[in-house]
Amino acid sequence: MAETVLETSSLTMRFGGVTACDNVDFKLQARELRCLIGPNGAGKSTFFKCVTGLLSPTEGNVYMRGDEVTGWQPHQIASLGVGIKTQTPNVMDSLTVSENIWLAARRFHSVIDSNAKVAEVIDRLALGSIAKTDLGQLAHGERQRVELGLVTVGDPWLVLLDEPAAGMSAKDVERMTVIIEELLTRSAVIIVEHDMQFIRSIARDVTVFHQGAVLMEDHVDAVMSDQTVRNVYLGKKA
Amino acid sequence: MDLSFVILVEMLYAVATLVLISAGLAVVFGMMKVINLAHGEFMMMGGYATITAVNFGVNIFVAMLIIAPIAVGLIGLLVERLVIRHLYGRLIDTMLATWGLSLLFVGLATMIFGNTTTGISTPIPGFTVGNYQVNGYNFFIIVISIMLIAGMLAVLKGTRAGLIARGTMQRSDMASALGYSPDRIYMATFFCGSALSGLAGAVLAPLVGLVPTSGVAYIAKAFITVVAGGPALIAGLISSAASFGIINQVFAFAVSPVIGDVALFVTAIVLLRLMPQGITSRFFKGKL
Amino acid sequence: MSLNRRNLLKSTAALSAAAMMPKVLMADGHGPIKLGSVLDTSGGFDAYGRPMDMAMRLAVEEINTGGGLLGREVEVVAYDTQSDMALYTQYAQRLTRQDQVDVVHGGILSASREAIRQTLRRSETLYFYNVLYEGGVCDRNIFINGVTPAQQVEALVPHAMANSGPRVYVIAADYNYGHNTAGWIRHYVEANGGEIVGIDFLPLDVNDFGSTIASIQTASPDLVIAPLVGGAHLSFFRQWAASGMKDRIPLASTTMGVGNEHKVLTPEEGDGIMVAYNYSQELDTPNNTSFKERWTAAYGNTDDIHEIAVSNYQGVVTWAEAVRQAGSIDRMAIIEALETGLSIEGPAGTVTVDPQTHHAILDVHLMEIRDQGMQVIETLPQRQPVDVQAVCDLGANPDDNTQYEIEI
Amino acid sequence: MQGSAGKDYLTIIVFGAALIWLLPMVENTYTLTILIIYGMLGLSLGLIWGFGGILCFGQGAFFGLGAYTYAIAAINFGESTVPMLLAVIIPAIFAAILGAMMFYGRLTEVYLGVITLVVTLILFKFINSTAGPQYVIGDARLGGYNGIPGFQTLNVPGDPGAYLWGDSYYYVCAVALLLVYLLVTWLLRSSFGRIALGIRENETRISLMGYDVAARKTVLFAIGAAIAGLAGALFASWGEIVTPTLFSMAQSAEIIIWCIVGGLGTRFGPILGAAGLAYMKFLLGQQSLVDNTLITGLILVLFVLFLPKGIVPALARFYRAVLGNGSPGKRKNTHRIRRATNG
Repeated sequence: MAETVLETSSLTMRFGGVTACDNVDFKLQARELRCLIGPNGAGKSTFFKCVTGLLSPTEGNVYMRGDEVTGWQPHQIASLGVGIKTQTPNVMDSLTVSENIWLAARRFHSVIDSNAKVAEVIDRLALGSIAKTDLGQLAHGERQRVELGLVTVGDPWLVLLDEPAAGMSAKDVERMTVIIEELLTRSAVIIVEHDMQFIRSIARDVTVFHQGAVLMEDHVDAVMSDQTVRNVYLGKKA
Repeated sequence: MDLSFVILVEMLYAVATLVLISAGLAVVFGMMKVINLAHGEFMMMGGYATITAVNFGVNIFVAMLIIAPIAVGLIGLLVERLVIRHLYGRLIDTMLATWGLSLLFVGLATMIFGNTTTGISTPIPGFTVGNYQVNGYNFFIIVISIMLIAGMLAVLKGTRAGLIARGTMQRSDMASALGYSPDRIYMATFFCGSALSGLAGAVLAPLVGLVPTSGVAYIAKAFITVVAGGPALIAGLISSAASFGIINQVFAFAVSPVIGDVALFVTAIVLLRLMPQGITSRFFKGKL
Repeated sequence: MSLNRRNLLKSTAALSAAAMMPKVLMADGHGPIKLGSVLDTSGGFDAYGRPMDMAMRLAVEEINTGGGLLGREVEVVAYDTQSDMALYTQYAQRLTRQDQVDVVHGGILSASREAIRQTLRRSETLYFYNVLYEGGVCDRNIFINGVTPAQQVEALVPHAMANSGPRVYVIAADYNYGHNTAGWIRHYVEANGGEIVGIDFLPLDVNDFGSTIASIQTASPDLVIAPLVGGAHLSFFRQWAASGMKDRIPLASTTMGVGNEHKVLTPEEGDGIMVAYNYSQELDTPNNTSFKERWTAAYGNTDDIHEIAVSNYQGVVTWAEAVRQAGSIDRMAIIEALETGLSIEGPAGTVTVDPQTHHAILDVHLMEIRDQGMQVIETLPQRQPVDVQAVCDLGANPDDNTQYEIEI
Repeated sequence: MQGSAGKDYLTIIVFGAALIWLLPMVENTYTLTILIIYGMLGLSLGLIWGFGGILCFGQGAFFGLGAYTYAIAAINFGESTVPMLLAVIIPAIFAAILGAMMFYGRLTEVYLGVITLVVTLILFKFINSTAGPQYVIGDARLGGYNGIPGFQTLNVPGDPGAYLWGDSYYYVCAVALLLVYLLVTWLLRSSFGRIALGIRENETRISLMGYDVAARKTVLFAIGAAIAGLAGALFASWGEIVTPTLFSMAQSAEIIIWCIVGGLGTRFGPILGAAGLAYMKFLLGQQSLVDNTLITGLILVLFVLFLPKGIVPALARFYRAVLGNGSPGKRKNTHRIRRATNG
């Protein structure tokens, strides 16, 4: 029986009269991969923000490795050893790739170890040729890859990715899949995603959001064939 | 009893003054997300336009309500074409450039008009309430402010231009999507904003002595009022002007005018700490 | 109303051209005597500073036309301090070290005077501060010829109270000058059997007097005395008139008109305000008439002449007279000449140096503002600076170097 | 990168020493001293704005606070060592409190500007209205509008009779600026400085990495204030008077203009901008043809429009275009030159 690394109980977030996240109970085991899907406005991004501390939930609790972290700031959550990638690319455009990664490494390592860590990550993500280039000058796929490097450099035990495959070429997505598979040997991973192709290629368990609440939670194949899900999500999409 | 009436009038007057001095800045900020730090100097120029016109024998009300706004509006148009339009989308840079403009205008006014305090006298006599004399011109300013707000509401709600303006305030890319040239909208907005600044300066000119550096006194208060008001143009203007004006006067009467000003500034800090996006980001959401 | 820049430039050019002429004639190996000047001729205080600069240049031109001093020409070394206190110290250093001037005239605000006074004392450069101020400076290196609060207030208060009544309300500018003057007003009001019913201190940038005017009405005094300073405070007189108070409670002031503010107010706003100064353009004396003619010849009109411009003029004349009497430009010789109780005839009347305080004994004129002019009602000849005399005796303590807060 | 650090410090020291030695041949030391003090003030804002992305509209407040702290303490102690230290510490503490309030409140950009502006205005108003005799700290009257004159100026530590003034004061200030410059250089090379740069570039990302952004900004803000406070104390000792104009909007505005003109994101730019513009103002005081305010304003407008990155980065770019070889060591410095505040 694996340890539970993330748990929410009755997590609720209201904006004025709108309930974006409604009584969500959620559990994630160590080294588990979970995809969150759902139509636009289903509440998956709000859920993501409540968990990562970008938003403070109206009601309910968030636990990480058994400790309550409800309402913590993002930097406090990240300090626990949680890697977070937001929806839009969040990188330092006028710093170089290696400087970006160094900053992330420095949070968990000494200066000397950080330098070593940077070399290791650049090697692992095959970023060697662009290591000294400013991020602002890179293509979208490369920047996404660098951001993934930032997220994983601290050896997190939980990784939260909001739409990692958005706007990527097929080749980039393929590479991303490999990286995620490799991540799973050490961390639990949550992916918020639209791209069904991508989800099919990596996913095992999927949580479907609808109108702020969890509609269903099952293996990806079961979800895909479920009629209700097809109606609310796939049906609309098609 | 008489004193409380006087205090009430002074409070209304303080709120009205804040509305008046902030309106031009608010329009430009609300529509274009540009903080015009030369706003105070636009007011100063409105004052000088009025005084110059009156010295040429123009009726004072014509000078204040027509000549000054148009003159300053045209200066604003010139500024928009020469400077501001190159800086759209760069909030800090526009602030710095308009700051430079404000120094430039102070220098120009000094060279043209000299640094001597000038002014004109108020065209409205004072009147008596019980044992107190009240400055009749205060009422004029209150009335002008109310008309200003009403006018802005009417334009925004009732006209085609207002509709476009509201659209632009919500989404700056809306107007161009609907086929209106953003360039022309910005030009028009800056003209209107400048004209409002000119009007404010003109209307206040008879109360205060005018020197080229007069604008400095207004810009800080106007800036704070607009930013504290938040995204909704008119509701923000009224709500923050009301909070600041009333607090300012309460403390001015209870302690001294200095403490009144300090209380205003402290309130601003507290307000912004509690509501970092301004009053209307929390209340009056979605209003104008 | 406003100063015509082009005229000023033209006349300044003319002045310097005139100053160039005798240079050739007077070349005697000594070179010119250097007069340093630091004044705010731009920035917020230039309404005070620019006419002072014009007056100083006029005085020097007249000295040079009359053959200079000790057979030498007087050369002006002037810096514009741009209403910035930091520039005062900077230019004072430059005047004493680089230009090595023989005397410095200048400084407008008390803060600017205090910024340079020590520098000039340390470098043993004679200093003339020619502005009305709050009093109390006691330093053998400095000579001051502006009226002090006691000289003004002692004359103004009884006169104003006689024209109104014993209950007095004071609204003063919130800085040293205002506080000191308010103290003297209280002293003389009480000495004349009156009573202070309220005192408000207003910072120099306050320009909305609604609440103040209401408080005054609540106290309902017989007289309001307003030592207010600067452009923002001018609004008080306007708002006072606009609320109709002018016809109910008489006003007096110790500062109104120093920078020609009364020419900005309309007759309806300004008429009737009681003031007391050393100078008025309306002063009907041969000296003043001739001074105004010479000023007009140099600058085109008399618009800019005001109290402290005349003080500055009289300061330069006093210094020149002392140089003549000393027969030397040695600092101590000049100081000793001045300490003989030297006096000159200026546009505002006789100005005598008070050896004990290095302040001036001068005529104070009680005046009333009428039709944008200051009509003299009564002249009180040769008033002593009794406030400074009470604390300062340079004869007994020549090394004194303080600005006293005068206990009243 | 580590290897070049020692060489960089050495270069700075050699160039600094050469400038300190050469400048007095061009201009008198008294004027140079104030240019150096303004340079330090410019550097204080250049640090927090150019490298931390914090646009402070009230840097003058810390300058004034340092100057007043020094003046008040000097009157009370009659010796200058403790006052100097206080003049650094008190503005830093004040900034830490103010900064914590702003940064933990997640205020950004304009709102930050408004708060710093308002705090400056409050201080200005307060100091301006302290003319009455009741405003005393120890033996020091605050003096209101007229300020505080007549306090002990800088002396050799421990010997109140040995004043440092004239040429020696110039060398004290120049060495102080050199030390501050080295300190800033060291800070920017340290992890703290590199993270600060990251914060300037992308606050969210840095906080998602697990750094406490608010705490780090607060510390940087306080360091900037400490430097401004030191400049203020040196200014007080130079001018022998402190007045409320130190707290004025105009003073704060000037500091911002220095940074813009000199170049943000560089260490030398703000110093050059400050010294250059202050010297220009000083020279302009000797003419009366054109109003000086007008010229200052015009310069600001023209720079924002045509040279928004400032002189030093422009020169650096020019230098690279003509002579540069684009080696990694060279471009290491260039990415620090970008403006953080646009957009």
